[in-house]
Amino acid sequence: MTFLLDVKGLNVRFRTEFGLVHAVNEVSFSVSKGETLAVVGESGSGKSVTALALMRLLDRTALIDGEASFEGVNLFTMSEKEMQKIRGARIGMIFQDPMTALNPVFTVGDQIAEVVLIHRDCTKQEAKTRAIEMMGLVGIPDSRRRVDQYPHEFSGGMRQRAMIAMAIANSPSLLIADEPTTALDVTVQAQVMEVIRSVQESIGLTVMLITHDLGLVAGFADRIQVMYAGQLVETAERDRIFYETRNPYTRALLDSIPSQLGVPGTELKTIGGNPPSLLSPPPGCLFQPRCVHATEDCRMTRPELKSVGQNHLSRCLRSSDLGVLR
Amino acid sequence: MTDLVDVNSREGLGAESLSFGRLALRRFVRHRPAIVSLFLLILMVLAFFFAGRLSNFAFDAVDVTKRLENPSREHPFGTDEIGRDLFVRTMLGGQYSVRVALQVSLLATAIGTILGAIAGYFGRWVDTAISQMINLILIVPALIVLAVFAQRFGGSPVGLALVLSGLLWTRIARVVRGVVMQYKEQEFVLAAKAVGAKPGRIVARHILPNVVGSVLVEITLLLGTAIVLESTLSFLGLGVQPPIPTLGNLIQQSKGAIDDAPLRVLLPGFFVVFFVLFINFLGDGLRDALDPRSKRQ
Amino acid sequence: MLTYVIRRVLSTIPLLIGAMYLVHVGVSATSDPLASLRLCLPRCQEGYDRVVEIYELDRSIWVRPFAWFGDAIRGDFGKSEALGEPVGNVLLERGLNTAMMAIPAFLISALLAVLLSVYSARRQYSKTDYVLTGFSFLGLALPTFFVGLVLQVFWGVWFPQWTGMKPFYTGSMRTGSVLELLQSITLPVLTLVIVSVAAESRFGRANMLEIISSDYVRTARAKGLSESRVIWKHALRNAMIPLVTLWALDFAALLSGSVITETIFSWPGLGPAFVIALTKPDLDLVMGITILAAVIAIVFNLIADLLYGWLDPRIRFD
Amino acid sequence: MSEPILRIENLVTKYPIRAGLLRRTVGHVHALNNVSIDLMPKETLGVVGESGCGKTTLGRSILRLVEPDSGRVMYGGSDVLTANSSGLRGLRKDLQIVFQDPYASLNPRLPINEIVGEPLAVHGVTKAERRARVGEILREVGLLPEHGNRYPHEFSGGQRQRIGIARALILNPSVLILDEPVSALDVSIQAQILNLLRRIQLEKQISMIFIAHDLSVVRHVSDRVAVMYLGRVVEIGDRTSLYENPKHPYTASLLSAVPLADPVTERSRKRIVLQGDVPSPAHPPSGCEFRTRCPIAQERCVTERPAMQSMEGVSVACHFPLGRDESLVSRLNR
Amino acid sequence: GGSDDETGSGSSGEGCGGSGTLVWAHEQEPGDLHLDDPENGLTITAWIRTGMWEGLFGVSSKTEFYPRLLAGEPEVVTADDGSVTVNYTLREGLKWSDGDDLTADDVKYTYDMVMAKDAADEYIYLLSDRTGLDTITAFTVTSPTQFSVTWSAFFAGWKALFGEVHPMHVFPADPAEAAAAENDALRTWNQGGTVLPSSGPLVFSEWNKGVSMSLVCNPEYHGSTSPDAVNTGKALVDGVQINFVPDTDAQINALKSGEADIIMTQPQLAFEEFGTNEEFTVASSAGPVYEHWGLNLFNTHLKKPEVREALALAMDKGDVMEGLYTPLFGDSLPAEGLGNVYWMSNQGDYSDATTEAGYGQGDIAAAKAKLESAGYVLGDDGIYAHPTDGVLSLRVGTTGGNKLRELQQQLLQAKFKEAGIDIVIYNQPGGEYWGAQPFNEEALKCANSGGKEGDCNVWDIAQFAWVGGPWPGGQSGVLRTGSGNNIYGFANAEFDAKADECDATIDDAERAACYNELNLYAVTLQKDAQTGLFMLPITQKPSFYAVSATRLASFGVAPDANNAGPLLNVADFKKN
Ligand SMILES: Nc1ncnc2c1ncn2[C@@H]1O[C@H](COP(=O)(O)OP(=O)(O)OP(=O)(O)O)[C@@H](O)[C@H]1O
Ligand SMILES: Nc1ncnc2c1ncn2[C@@H]1O[C@H](COP(=O)(O)OP(=O)(O)OP(=O)(O)O)[C@@H](O)[C@H]1O
Ligand SMILES: [Mg+2]
Ligand SMILES: [Mg+2]
Repeated sequence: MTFLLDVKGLNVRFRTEFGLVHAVNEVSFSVSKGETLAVVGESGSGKSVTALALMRLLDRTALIDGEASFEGVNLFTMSEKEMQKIRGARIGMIFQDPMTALNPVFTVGDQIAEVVLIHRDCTKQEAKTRAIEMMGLVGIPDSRRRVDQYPHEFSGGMRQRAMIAMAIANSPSLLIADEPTTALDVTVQAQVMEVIRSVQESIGLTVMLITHDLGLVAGFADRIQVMYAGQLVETAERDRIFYETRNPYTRALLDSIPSQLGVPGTELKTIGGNPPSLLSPPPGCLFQPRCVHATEDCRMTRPELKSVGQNHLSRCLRSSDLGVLR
Repeated sequence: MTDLVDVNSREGLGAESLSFGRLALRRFVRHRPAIVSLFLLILMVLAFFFAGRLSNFAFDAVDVTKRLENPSREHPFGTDEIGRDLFVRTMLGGQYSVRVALQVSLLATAIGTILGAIAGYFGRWVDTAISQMINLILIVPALIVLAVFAQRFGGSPVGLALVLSGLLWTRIARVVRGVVMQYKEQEFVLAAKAVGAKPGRIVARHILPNVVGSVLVEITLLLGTAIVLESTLSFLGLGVQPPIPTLGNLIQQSKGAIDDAPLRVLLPGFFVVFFVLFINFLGDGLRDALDPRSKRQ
Repeated sequence: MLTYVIRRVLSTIPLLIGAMYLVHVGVSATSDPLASLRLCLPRCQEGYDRVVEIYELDRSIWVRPFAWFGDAIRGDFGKSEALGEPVGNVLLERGLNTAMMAIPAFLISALLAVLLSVYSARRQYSKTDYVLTGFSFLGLALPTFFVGLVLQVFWGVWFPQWTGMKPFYTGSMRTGSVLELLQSITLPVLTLVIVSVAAESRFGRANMLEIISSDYVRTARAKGLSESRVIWKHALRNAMIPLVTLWALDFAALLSGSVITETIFSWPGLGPAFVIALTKPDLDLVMGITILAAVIAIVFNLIADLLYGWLDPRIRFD
Repeated sequence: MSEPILRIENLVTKYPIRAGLLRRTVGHVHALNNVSIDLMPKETLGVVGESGCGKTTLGRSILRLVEPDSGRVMYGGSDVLTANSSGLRGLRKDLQIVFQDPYASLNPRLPINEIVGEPLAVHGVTKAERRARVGEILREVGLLPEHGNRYPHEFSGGQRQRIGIARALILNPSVLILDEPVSALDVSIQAQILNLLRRIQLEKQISMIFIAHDLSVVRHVSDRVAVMYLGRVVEIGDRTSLYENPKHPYTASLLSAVPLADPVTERSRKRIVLQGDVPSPAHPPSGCEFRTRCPIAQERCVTERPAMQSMEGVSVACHFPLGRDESLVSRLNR
Repeated sequence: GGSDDETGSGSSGEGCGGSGTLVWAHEQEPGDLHLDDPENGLTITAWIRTGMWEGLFGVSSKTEFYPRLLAGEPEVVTADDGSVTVNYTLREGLKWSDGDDLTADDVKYTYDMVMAKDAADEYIYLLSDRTGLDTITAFTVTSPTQFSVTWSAFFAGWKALFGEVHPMHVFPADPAEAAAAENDALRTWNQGGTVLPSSGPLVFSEWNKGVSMSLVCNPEYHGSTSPDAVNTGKALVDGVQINFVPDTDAQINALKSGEADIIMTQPQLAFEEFGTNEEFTVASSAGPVYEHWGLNLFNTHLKKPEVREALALAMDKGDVMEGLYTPLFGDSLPAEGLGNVYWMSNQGDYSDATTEAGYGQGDIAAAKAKLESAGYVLGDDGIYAHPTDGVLSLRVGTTGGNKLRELQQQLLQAKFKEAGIDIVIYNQPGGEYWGAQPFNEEALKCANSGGKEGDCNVWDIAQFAWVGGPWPGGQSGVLRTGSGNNIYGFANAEFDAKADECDATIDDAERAACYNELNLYAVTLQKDAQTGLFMLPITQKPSFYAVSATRLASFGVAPDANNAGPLLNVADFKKN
């Protein structure tokens, strides 16, 4: 099977005034064409850094190593010029905060048309026409008028739609959506997810959806990948993650959600403590201090990502002896 | 309860507790240009205040038989037109310049902080009144203000400091006003209000300490500006009157000699330029240290 | 937007009047137009009386400004006693000379400031950044008169001594030919540029740094734009917004005469006229120059605001 | 039924919009429009609504951190809104608030002792006593007394929120207003805080107004829930009836938009995606504010603002409320 | 002077110039060519006019009158009624630059215009002042070169009158109209579009405001009779361009960089360098401006004669001269400085009462003794203090910004410190000083009331520069009781009577002796032991030129005692 994106051994470290921050450690994963991969994890678990590393958009303090082959080329070894041809053309990306992600001084139309203009051989007029078309596609009403408006004249949801329009204007094969709805209200979140879904269907997009909201991916993702402290801890088909997780962290995460299906007013299950420091990660399992299943062994031995079923990997020393966690 | 408290696992921090100030200090210490500048500044100021005492000459001891001498062992910086020792005069000049600059920054900071904080915190007509006052000072050309007031009061170092602060407080006031306006909407200020704290307490405990950073940076700029302005005023004949030396009037007095006795101009000039240069580096370091977003490697 | 302009202009009128009043009183209180005449009394009784009459010195200094206002409102700004011409003419002639120097100086330093701040910001904490920072701090530390005199000695005395060539005039405005004008304008413009580019590029660098790390610049990169397009199109336009205010103020200050530079290079602009007016004292000319400077300051502040609004569509004027 | 501990009656809070030559006020953002809510002793009242609907303004108006324009906030027989400054200070002992942003709500320059002890200092408690009480309260919120010497930046978001809660609790208030206390936190941390709040409520018998935009969280902690839209309460009632059988189409669509962490349910759900954005509160629509996005709006909704009406233990402001066991989907399919 | 032969030879019509334009960099620019500002009267406007309009008498570098337009010394006749008539004869062949003859009628015209009724109110101050002219009872023109003037009583300053003669032929005949026309013409140096004709070596050419003014040589010039002129008496340069360079250091740079040929700025350090540099020539001389300290007679300390005398004794003019002036100016100034408030040290009738009294020589011991005799006790800080009047600290003030003067003050300050007198330099720039201090209303009230009213401690000591002239009587008015200029508070009826007598004395030698006696009141306690000695003369201010030796072949300028600027002696300039 060939993958659209195949990441092997990705490490990202940041040089900071306090020392090296190990933001992403030995992350390997792959995305097949047409599928929706969700990356979930708590804040600081390295979701965004992974995405930005793939796009090579991290600043100069980041040290990246690993391999990322996308459509058969290694993203990390190509020149900056070649990378520019991929960004916005082959891979589109949308960000968390639609309020700040659009340049306030250019019209929305200009910003969408620009991405068309630089990647395609077309006139300004054609680019603008394309922009209007894309705005229509993502459900911005009255796009002919709104194409000339500035971002501040758009609501948050509309801005995120504009971002999507921009990201897919060149019909990329991969869309990386980094928490596209976190800043939005539920009703608008529903709208935006709807847009992504329909766009995905209409142009056959592969989507890598980054989020911390497990609820959001329940109805959306094909495959889910859980990150913790810069590591991939579990990856599997969606339902397996929800119903047959083999990883204590995933389990704890699922349990801590006050669900509408749960009993209100009861004590929630929590994950005690805080994620570990990424500056000097302790030996052993990184989740061990917070894990209810931890043993002495977990403190000393760093677990590997192991296959625990079909297309199901989990990083836990006790994966096999704990079985499916409920 | 099951909550597990583990403070020591927080990112990047050991058991040692660091206040915001200490953290900033740590960042500052890593700013090499700023630290070097601070060190040199201290050396310079020490020299200004003590080196003059090593000399056998008084700053105003005239000896017309020793006019315009070149640097020698006896007179390390040479002598001036009426035979006064330039080393002592330069050191004392530095002392007066630094004093003027310090007084200016102290006074301007006090006025600017108080008025800026009042304007920013109370808003409405108080703000309008103070802002208009600031605008008033800003639209009148600085030189008029300086010329008018320096003529009358600028002859003594203290008078000059008063005049300069009267002009320069606006900058601080604007900065403070901006920061206060930004902070007074902050939730921690609302929190203080919510527990019934009075405005005085809120401003003094919650707002002003947060203004310190920006003001500190402004003060360094102010110090530099004051020293440069002092010398510019001397150029126009409005500065401190003789025989009291300041770096400014020392340069002014010898600027004509730049062609044939460049050292005479360059020595006091050196002190002005490097003092301001170091002050600026210091300010830069402070700004970086106090900026939470700073990303220095 | 028109209402905004009107509101701004209207709101500055009391300010302007207040400023004029204070300057009038301040200058009256601290200077004595009769100084030299007193020394030649009783021979100069008539001149003395005349000066008393011109400046209404027999009235309290608190009411004197009103007479001046009265005339000023009718467009009569008085006559410059020092320069022997109506104040209006002086302002026009001198103002044009000042502008001749201020405009190129402004344009060059603005351009340089942009280039330097972009360069410095993109290579933050690099050696070049440190060197540029050092130079701009040096620019901030050098008193203008010092820069001016050094340039003058260098190009007027030392360079000709070494090379036998004298490419620039070191004083006086010469307008005989374009070449002469260039030769005489270069050094004063250079002085102004050295002094103002420092502050502008520092400010620009700080802005640029902030913007380079903003979300929308990341978005621009994610679109696959080349680095230069990201910087020169997306970042710069935003970085210019706060710079515009600084520029407007700097330019206003330049236009109201750079006293030091013009004096050193004997440039017949508003700066030296102002010094003459102050030392004379020539109250009407002081007032004229002040009002011009204040109006320029107000106008350029307004222009800055409007430019701000033009550059930043989030700002709306109503 | 007992007397409410806090009665909010017809609360109106407007923010002026200034424009024109003289910066005259040309209009108002009606952040709160005739909001009336009763808070019962020991109950937790959840307030939900989309961004900008006036939740924060409500919380702050109650404490007069913003000045309401009209209405009453009755507490212990007196009106908070007309209290003089010393009276207000007394009332603020009893009414406390926890803020949304755990980063912005703690003064970065002060150690935790000072932050948490400030309410005591303001109310004239001696230093020694303050120390003891702070240590105690820190322990209660799950921190250690020795943490008191540390500074806010040394704490994680969840811990900071605990500190904010400690500050609000130290005066032993009887009403606690929580303005989105968990929305800035990760789920795992959020659960810790929710548990803490639950325990505090049980132990201290405090009445709470819990503001949030996350319906699941509100459901988890609240006894009663108020749903706000554009500065008005559109539906208020006890949790079970409101969640199981929403009457207001807005409540119903809000609930339907919330994703559920259960793929099976998710797959079978019929979701109603509201169209459009929330209108600007400066120019609210005529009649029923929700009509522009309401899937079941009719002529009448344009002209006539629906009044609050009680039905089945719930109050709802809608001309065409959903009936018992009627869902929005079924209404639409009808 | 070598030019005496030229006198009267009337070598008119012969070409002038030929050696290029002389560039003079100067800090001041005139407002116009009026003498309306008394300050201008001393400086740039007067300097420019000196090169263009000659008068009956000129003033030499020795501060003596010499016949300029006159063929020789005129004849003075005294009548029985006390009236005095002077018979003047003009040089032959005098011409205006436009070729018209300059005749006695031009002199009469100048007088009529100044005296015209309307002009008195409106314009007269623009042209000159009327003192001395207003006592003229008759003005008779007897031939184109001869005229006589009668005064009702002798006017001591008669030679100073008609310092300029104006060209009648370009102005209206009616004196009042003429005054109006001149008033306008002087704004632009133009009369109806044509340049005003000159009688001096230069003609106005062009004025580029703010930048420069150009003058060209007068082809009709009749030659200079100045005893200081060394060549033919005709301008050798084609013209003079005055570049207005406000900053003195910029002037020096201009000279060094070849953008100027001559500067006459206030003495700077650089002048010593010029003096030793072969490329430059410097010249200096004692000018007619002299510096002195004026004492406030009602100041707490200064009202004690002993204190004033102690100041006079401690004053060290030699220090100033040798320490400061000699290195800068060489021996061209008298080393002992000035000692008379009526005469300058380079004038023949000068008597130095100060030195005679033992003042001005830095006699520290004597000064201390004087102070102690007045009850002052030396404090620990080395400064005297009076048991009731406090520390002997005196402020000396002047208009700041004059570097030489400031150095002088600092020198003296150091000297006085040795004598236990604390001197605080209290200068204020611009026009501020006079009004704020000596001429402060309260201070004047004190002076005029003999210390009974007003505030007597507004100022202590003022450093002044009086402008002297060949006619010494000018200052007598100032010191008279109640004169508006008498800031010292000096009031002495005996002095006033003596001053009247001096002013009316015709014989030069007698008059000088009389003024020398008046001087004793001002600078010693000899004549008035209580209120005498209220002026401490210091020195004459030097006039100073630096020129580029490489660009000027001959540089014959004697820095003129008239302080008239380089244009007076433009005849002596020759460009390489
Ligand atoms: N430029 C940087 N310099 C230093 N550390 C960084 C940098 N960017 C990210 N990090 C660190 O890397 C870690 C991972 O960050 P990342 O942004 O990928 O988290 P995330 O999973 O996207 O979280 P969130 O849900 O908050 O967006 C964090 O601990 C963060 O502090
Ligand atoms: N200081 C203010 N001036 C003007 N308008 C304001 C101000 N504060 C809030 N508003 C407006 O009032 C309305 C209600 O705001 P509020 O903050 O109460 O909403 P919220 O429900 O808390 O929203 P969020 O979920 O975003 O916190 C919004 O439209 C907001 O824009
Ligand atoms: Mg992220
Ligand atoms: Mg809110």
